[in-house]
Amino acid sequence: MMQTVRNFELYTPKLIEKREFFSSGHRACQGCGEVLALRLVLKALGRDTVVANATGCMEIISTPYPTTAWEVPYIHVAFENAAVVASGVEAGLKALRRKGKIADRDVKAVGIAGDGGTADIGMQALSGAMERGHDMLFVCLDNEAYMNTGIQRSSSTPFMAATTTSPAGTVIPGQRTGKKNMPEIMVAHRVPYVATACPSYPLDLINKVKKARKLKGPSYIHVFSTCPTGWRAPSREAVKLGRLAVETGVFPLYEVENGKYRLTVETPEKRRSVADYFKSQGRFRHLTPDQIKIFQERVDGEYRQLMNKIKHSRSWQE
Amino acid sequence: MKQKKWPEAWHEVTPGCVVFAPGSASTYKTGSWRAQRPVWDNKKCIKCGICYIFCPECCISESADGFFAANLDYCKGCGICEHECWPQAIAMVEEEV
Amino acid sequence: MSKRTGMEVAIAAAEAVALCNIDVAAVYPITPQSHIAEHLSDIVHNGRIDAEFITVESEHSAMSACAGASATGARVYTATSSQGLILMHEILPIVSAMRLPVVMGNANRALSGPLNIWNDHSDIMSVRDCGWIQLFAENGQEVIDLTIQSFKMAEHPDVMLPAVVNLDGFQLTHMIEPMEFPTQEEVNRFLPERAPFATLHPDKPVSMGCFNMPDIFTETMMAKNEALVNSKQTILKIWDEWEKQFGRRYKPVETYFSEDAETLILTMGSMSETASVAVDEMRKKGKRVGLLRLRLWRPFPLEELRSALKGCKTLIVMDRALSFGGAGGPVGTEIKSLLFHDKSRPRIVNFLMGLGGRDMKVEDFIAMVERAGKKKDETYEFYGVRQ
Amino acid sequence: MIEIRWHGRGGQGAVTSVELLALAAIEEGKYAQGFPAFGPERRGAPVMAYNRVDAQPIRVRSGIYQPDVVVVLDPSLMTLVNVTDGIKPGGLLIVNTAKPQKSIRDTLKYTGRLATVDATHIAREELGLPIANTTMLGAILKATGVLKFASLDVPIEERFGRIAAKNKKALKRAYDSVKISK
Repeated sequence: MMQTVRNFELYTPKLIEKREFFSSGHRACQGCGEVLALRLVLKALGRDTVVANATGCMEIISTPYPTTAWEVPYIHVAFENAAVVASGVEAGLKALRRKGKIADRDVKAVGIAGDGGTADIGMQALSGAMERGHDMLFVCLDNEAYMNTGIQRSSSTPFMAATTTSPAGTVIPGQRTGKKNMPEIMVAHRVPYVATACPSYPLDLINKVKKARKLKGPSYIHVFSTCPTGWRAPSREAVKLGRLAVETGVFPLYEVENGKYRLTVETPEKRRSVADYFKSQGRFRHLTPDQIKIFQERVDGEYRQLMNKIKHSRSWQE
Repeated sequence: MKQKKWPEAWHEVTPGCVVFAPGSASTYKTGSWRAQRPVWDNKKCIKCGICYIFCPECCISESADGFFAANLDYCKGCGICEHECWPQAIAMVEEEV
Repeated sequence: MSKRTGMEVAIAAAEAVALCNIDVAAVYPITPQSHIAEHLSDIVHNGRIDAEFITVESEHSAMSACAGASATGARVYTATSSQGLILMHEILPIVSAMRLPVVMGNANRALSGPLNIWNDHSDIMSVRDCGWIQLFAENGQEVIDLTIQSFKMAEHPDVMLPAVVNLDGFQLTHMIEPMEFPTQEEVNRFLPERAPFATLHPDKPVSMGCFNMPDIFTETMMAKNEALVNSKQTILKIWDEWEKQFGRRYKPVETYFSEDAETLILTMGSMSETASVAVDEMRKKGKRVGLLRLRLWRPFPLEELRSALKGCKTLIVMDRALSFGGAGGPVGTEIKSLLFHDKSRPRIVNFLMGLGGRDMKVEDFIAMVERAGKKKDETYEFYGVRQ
Repeated sequence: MIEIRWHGRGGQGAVTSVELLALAAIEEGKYAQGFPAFGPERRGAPVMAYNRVDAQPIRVRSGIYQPDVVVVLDPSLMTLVNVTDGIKPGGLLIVNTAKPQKSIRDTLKYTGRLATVDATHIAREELGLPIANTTMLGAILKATGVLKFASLDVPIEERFGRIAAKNKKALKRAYDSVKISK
């Protein structure tokens, strides 16, 4: 079954938008999964887009004055406010369009931030923007720690992962808490479209962004973005690690339309062990077999919970 | 001789540091970051484009004959294309010192 | 001359904003600013102006939403006070660095802690160095006039900087008093449509908020400073235009009986009116006392201050904020440093007064002038503090 | 310049009265201020509000400490708050009460000018509510002569819309029935 999915992905690149909206010459690390995700997101969004980006890796690698890697209109203000800057952009464009001061064309405001700019410091602004119902998309490029400042833990860092502020100590083995479930928080805001995605599944990611782009109202996409530098993994495995996260059920790919959950990329019936996913990542290297077992149980539990939602959830429009 | 920077003087700074040239990051050549380069064996290539779609540098493109190649001005040599290439048509080759 | 209308000043501020036909407002409620937010939302919800009113979840987001909206080319307004202002502090220097002409009303209120909702200037002084045009209103009429003027100042192609109109919390915001409103036609004639130099639109993609490496940051800071310093010329020009059209004259430093004064009081904001009554009383007794009111705080009007100080022997700077552990009040400290090289500079006495809503009566101003006359040195002093 | 201090309880509309009085004065071409005692008082708490009225522009922005007129909206405040505090020699105290003036004077140990009116009773009859704030304005106009009676028309109409007529009637009754003594 997995094989068919992979084949499907393999033969689709030629169908994908050729135009790039993020130029070469950006300063991202070798094998950066986040900039790959960003590149695909922008392809799906197309030219009629305004991006409000949070401070972070994608900001720093793209816009050292006087140059920019962005080919769509772009604004960066600060770290914690990408969502509300995007909502300001949306309001500005809406008012100017209504008043005939700009072309009468549909331009989407999109907020983009890393996991810190989404789940931690950016949470309040995001919650406000989603609750107010702006016609905007918010994309979280989640690489599971504060990579820009040197790999410090965030609330999106997985359980027991080692970062520079959750080191693998003799007393405390890395991150003490589990990953915050951002998509669930967004669903609780009754955001009409919430999805998870991963650039290792480019077609799935692009389809979801396009869906969100088309929708009138707020939408949220949480993109799992591998960070070879922060995860202490080989650059060339950036795409593979994303695939493993999905195949192990560590990061399932699903979407929630009006409260109705649906798995968009099937996980193999017998999910791979999390140990396979950990193997090439330095941040999990300290884990003992017992600890890996605990992690596996957590993943199994969360996966079961998700499957329950997929089975039982109903659209609030029904 | 050292090349003149732009903007040089304070009055040359654009108001608000707005950049009016989209995609101008491409003036910076990241190819110098590379220790290994990808080399395509077109005999094995099935022209699927997976290398193109997974390139974080947006530097792999399709030529008129349907084969793919990386723009070495930008390729940082991450090796994703080699790792992801299904028919194993790409090899990473050490850059000459 | 149009008829005087009685109205609460906060409501008048919102009405002035409406006359400017804004496109977007993002305001978070806070005492004593809330009546501005309430009335502005009322204006929008009743379709009196065609604008988006964003009910943000914090002041930080208010300023952030303003930045985003202003970057699209929209005319944008927000209002805040005290804690709200310092919550948006992070975004203030960014907005000015991005040259976004956001206009803000600030209902001056003391900073916590301890919590105090009443009037002083510690809020605005704590964000003094953010690169905004900073104006102080004395009464309701000035709140209307300065609000309308500041859109023109901020959006002027020679300026492109954000502007804040300070109105004393409660003393002005909650005061019902007579004011004259310009008509919509008059405002339309005075205030042109905004013509932004760059906007966020796919027809011409630009990148805003690019970061600076050390090799360019100093030049950028210099450019920003020059823009604010030079904005004074445009501000003066706009005040001339205002006078021509509406007959009311605005100057960076207002003077009252200053020509022959040996002692000058320097105030900001609404207390100046009470101080002017004190000057009248002292003049009646033959004392050569006058009043200076600093209306323009940033850019600082040094030449205007200098010429107003000619012949003055004692300058009493009344600060409604203080720099803890520093050289006194921010205004006193700054004026001392600006006049440091002037050979004929007056003796400068700095009082910290009117903090957190402590009422200042006519007698208090007279008492401060008397105290200044007896004071031997130039150290700062708390006025009216219980010992 | 005439300075007025109002005593009421949060929710009794002292601020509305102050606003109406200021608006009426401005309507008449005079200058006026109307402002509450700035604070966090909630419904039921004793509150104060102020007016200044003058033919000249008003420049003083401090609080009012020596009022020409003190208005007491709620008679129960008289034993709780020192309502006559700072009242000017020759000043006027206006109280909403049904009691005889002697009893007020005794309670407050007050010998100055006094005006009383049973505004609560009038309000209950005319408006169906024991809210005396606008009704009291009638007594003030009569007792102080600070404004023309008709100057309140526009502010009352703008404020109360379809119940403006009832308010005006209550005002007029207070105007006619207020008892003033030296």
